[in-house]
Amino acid sequence: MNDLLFQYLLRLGDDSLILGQRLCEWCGHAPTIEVDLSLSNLALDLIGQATLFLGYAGEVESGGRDADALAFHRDAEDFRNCLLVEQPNGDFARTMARQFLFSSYQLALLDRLCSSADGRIAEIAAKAVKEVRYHADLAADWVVRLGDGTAESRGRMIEGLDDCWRFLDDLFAMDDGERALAAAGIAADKAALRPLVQGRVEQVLRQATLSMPGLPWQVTGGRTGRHSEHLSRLLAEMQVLPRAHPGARW
Amino acid sequence: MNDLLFQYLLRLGDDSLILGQRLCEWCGHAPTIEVDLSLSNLALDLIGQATLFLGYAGEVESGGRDADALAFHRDAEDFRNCLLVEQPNGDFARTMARQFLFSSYQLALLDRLCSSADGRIAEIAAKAVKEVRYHADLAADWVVRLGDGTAESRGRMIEGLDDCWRFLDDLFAMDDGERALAAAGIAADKAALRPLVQGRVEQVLRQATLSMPGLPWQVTGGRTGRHSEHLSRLLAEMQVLPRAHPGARW
Amino acid sequence: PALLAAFEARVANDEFIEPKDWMPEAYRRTLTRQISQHAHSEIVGMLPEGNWLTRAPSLKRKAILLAKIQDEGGHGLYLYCAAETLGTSREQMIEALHAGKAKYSTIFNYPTLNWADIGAIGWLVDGAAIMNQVPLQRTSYGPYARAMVRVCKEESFHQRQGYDLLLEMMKGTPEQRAMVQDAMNRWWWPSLMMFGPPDDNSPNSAQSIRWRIKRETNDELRQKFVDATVPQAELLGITVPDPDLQWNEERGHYDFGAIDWNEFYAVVRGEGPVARERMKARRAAWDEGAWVREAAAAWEARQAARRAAAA
Amino acid sequence: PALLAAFEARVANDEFIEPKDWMPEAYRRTLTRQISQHAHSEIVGMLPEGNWLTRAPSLKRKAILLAKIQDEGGHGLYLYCAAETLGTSREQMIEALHAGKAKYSTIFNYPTLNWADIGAIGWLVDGAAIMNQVPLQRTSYGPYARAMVRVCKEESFHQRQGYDLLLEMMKGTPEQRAMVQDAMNRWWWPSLMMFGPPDDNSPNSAQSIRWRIKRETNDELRQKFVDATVPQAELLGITVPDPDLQWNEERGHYDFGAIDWNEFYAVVRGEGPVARERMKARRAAWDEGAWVREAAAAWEARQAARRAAAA
Repeated sequence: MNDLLFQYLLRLGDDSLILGQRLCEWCGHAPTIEVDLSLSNLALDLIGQATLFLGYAGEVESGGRDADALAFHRDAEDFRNCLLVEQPNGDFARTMARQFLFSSYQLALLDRLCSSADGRIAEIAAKAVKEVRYHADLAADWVVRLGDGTAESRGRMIEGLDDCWRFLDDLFAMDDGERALAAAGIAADKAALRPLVQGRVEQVLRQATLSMPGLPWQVTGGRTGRHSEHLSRLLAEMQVLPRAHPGARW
Repeated sequence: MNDLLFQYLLRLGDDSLILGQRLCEWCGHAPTIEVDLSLSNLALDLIGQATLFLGYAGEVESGGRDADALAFHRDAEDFRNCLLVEQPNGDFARTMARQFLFSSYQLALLDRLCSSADGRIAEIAAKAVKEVRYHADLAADWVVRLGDGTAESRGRMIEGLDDCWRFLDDLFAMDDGERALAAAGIAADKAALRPLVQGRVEQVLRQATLSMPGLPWQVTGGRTGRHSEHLSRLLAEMQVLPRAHPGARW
Repeated sequence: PALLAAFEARVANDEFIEPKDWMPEAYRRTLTRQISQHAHSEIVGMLPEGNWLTRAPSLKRKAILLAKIQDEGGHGLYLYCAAETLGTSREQMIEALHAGKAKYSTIFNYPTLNWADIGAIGWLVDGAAIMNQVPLQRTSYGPYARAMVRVCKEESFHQRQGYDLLLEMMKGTPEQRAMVQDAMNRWWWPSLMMFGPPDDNSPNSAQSIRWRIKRETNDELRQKFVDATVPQAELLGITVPDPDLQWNEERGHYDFGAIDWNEFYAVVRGEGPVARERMKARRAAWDEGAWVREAAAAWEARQAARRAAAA
Repeated sequence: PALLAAFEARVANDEFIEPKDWMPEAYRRTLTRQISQHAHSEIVGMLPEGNWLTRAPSLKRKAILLAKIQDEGGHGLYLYCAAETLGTSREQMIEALHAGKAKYSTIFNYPTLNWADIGAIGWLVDGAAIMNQVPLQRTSYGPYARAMVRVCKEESFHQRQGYDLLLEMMKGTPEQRAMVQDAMNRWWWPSLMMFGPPDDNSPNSAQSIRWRIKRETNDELRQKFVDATVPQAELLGITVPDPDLQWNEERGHYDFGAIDWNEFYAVVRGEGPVARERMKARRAAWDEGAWVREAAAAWEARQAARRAAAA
């Protein structure tokens, strides 16, 4: 069970870590100072969540790895984040489309994990769910504003959503291990979450005067370490110092 | 003298390595297939020169480091390339402006090094000078074509040259060590090369119907390891595998 | 009809058809589609390998990979030239690709995820390409056949280099060996799909074979590839990710498991894992390079005018 | 003239001038320039640190740096607001920056080359900024003075964090210690330049001091900074890159070497080592974000119209 729990915590922590890292790339380059600050806020929350989940993962593993070791000394194929969060920022519409889908999912997930049978998970989720409620609202606001803004912003938002739509199955993917954890009341049953998330997404898209894209061929594999070409590049940048100076403390 | 020679060989090798690496970034993304192939050609030549110069540097150092160790296991501050070659590609005009200035410089340098008192340097230079003559001609052709092409290409070429013009002093910078090597007939006296290069550059710009930009405040430091913000990012990407897998052979 | 009969007779006689010769419109159309598709594959195929070029782990490997990708660009170039002899310009072909009207090999819609993928592409993808292309050296259209001679020679070289890269990695650390197996796991099935749909679902095959545009069926070539590749995998010391794979003494061939044709058709539809990225990259290169092509053309025109004025 | 006299009396009496109060045009202009320049510095100052945000070597350091840059954005925001109370809009100020008409602190035209630079910026650059800004908490213009109270509090916190980062690195590997020394070598002189030209070449100082827009001269502040910082460098165990630096018992201050004012004026002219990059990055962010701002404005307008129609 411990290895299943470890894997599950990696999935939770890596999602937050990788999306937080992506949002860091916006820093200093956003369309307005206000947007810059709100993206930093999201990134800070996500890095904080990653620190808690990966820290706990390290404890469960009991192999002497802490959150930093897990964040900075694993190769791409050992990361367990979903494909959606590792996708490049693209323009602001694409970033918000990605954020909207991920935060809507994460909100439903954490909401459920607040009553996890694992006390530590429940505790982290209780803290994080408040943050993520704000993320989901903020991203939804932008989906509406851009979708129902100008012709250009609408086109970009449609394109942004289109870019993300291939990765929905991957977001909700569960393996037998995770199902076992869900049966034990530790993990959430993602299949049960999906209609909830879908309902929320439909509602916001309606408000944005956008229609739900059809589901194209789905790309999956994030949860088992089969990522896109983007993750290894993201990691090369993120991990460069700890890799170049093994053993150094910062 | 050996350490001076080692440092000098790093300067020669790193220039070729870093510019070759930059040109690799174009691969598959150039304006035409023909251009793609010619940029690959340049990159191949430069990587080859780097292999020879750094290989010889490793021998001179006699510390057990070969060309790969020098290329993949040094930090940015240990690189000795000029600032010009590490600048980002920008658009094709900027890439060609950079190439034109560097190849014009490198051609004059290698031409001189063909008669270096150090036999190995003379040998490598004799091979490389033929390649670089082609590079310099190719880049000059593009400077002319873009400078004297359309209004847009002209504007871009002017901007590209402007971007590079801050780095000319750095290109020709010499320290006491290099002056000692030059006095011994091993290195080239870059101060003596400068008017030659300048004459060639002026001639091509005239042909391109462009005027010589004035010399703005010069940024220097490449030869002593004070680089721009770009080099450490370039190296993070280039070195990622050898850094993540120390000791592995490929 | 007399022309057609003469044409068919020449083809049946294994003579080469040349650009100025009369040919049926359907032959011209089919060949143009096939050659341009092949050219597109070479050009799009530069991208998955280019993804690791800046991260090649040694100077030697970087140079080898660079030269290889350059060869692919070269193949693309003379395949476009061969197709142009049939009356369609390179620009038209490229625009058809970018508009999603022309296809390219499904294999290049899969991502390259670790350095061993570079070896796997050489070994498996170029290997499969060679199986497809060797017979085309004797195809009925002269310019295409001659292009294929050069392409096949270089591809064989690439295949050996790819295999060599993997051999070297298999001698390395456990992580390196795991990379090789991981690459095999991801590239095996897509490589089998490179031979196209099964024969009972391959509508154009019969006519193409009659016209010597194709000389063996998809399933025949696929079987050849499996038979040649499995022993090489054993030599490497990696596992073929197919539990149903086994030698069939009676057939004198390997039996292998069912291919996921749903995936294949999705990829053909343009929904492959990285299809969007590949097309975006190609369109961006083309669109962002427009001003360069225009400048070069303007400059050439001005030079020509000057020469004319001077004459 | 009566207004002017009353104004001068209030300022001399250390009272705050508020947005609605009468003020001389030159006062308004000087303040607008100074506050907007300060706001621009905060925003441009996000870039050199942002350069290492994606490469921060631990999760804790990444979070600290992110929060710090966020604070700077926040400072920029309320400084723009303070400047707007003087009658210039944020857009106008930003456009002046992008057109090269408005300045920002010379220090942000230097590159960040290793992780210790993040510590050095906190310690030296924020340290110098605090020296400049602490007196401004009592400046004559109310909104500016109040903004400075908050800014100074946060900057002090950043300075301690920066110093702490360097202390941690000095406890580390030889490479880490070398990075700290290297950062010191590169940031020391530009930090001294942050206080502006020497007093005998600082044209606006006298009036600014009379108006309490400035409360100490450049050279006074620079000396204060040197006196405060040298002992901190000793505590860290690094060398100040100035052979002429020594304690002057008689003056009760450190003597220090000559500043390269040629470099300073080149940087002021916009020719600093990374000035082009900084301005390109800011312009790109602004230009590429135009469609977002337009969309938000269009949506707001439509909502307002709907609300009006519903009322």
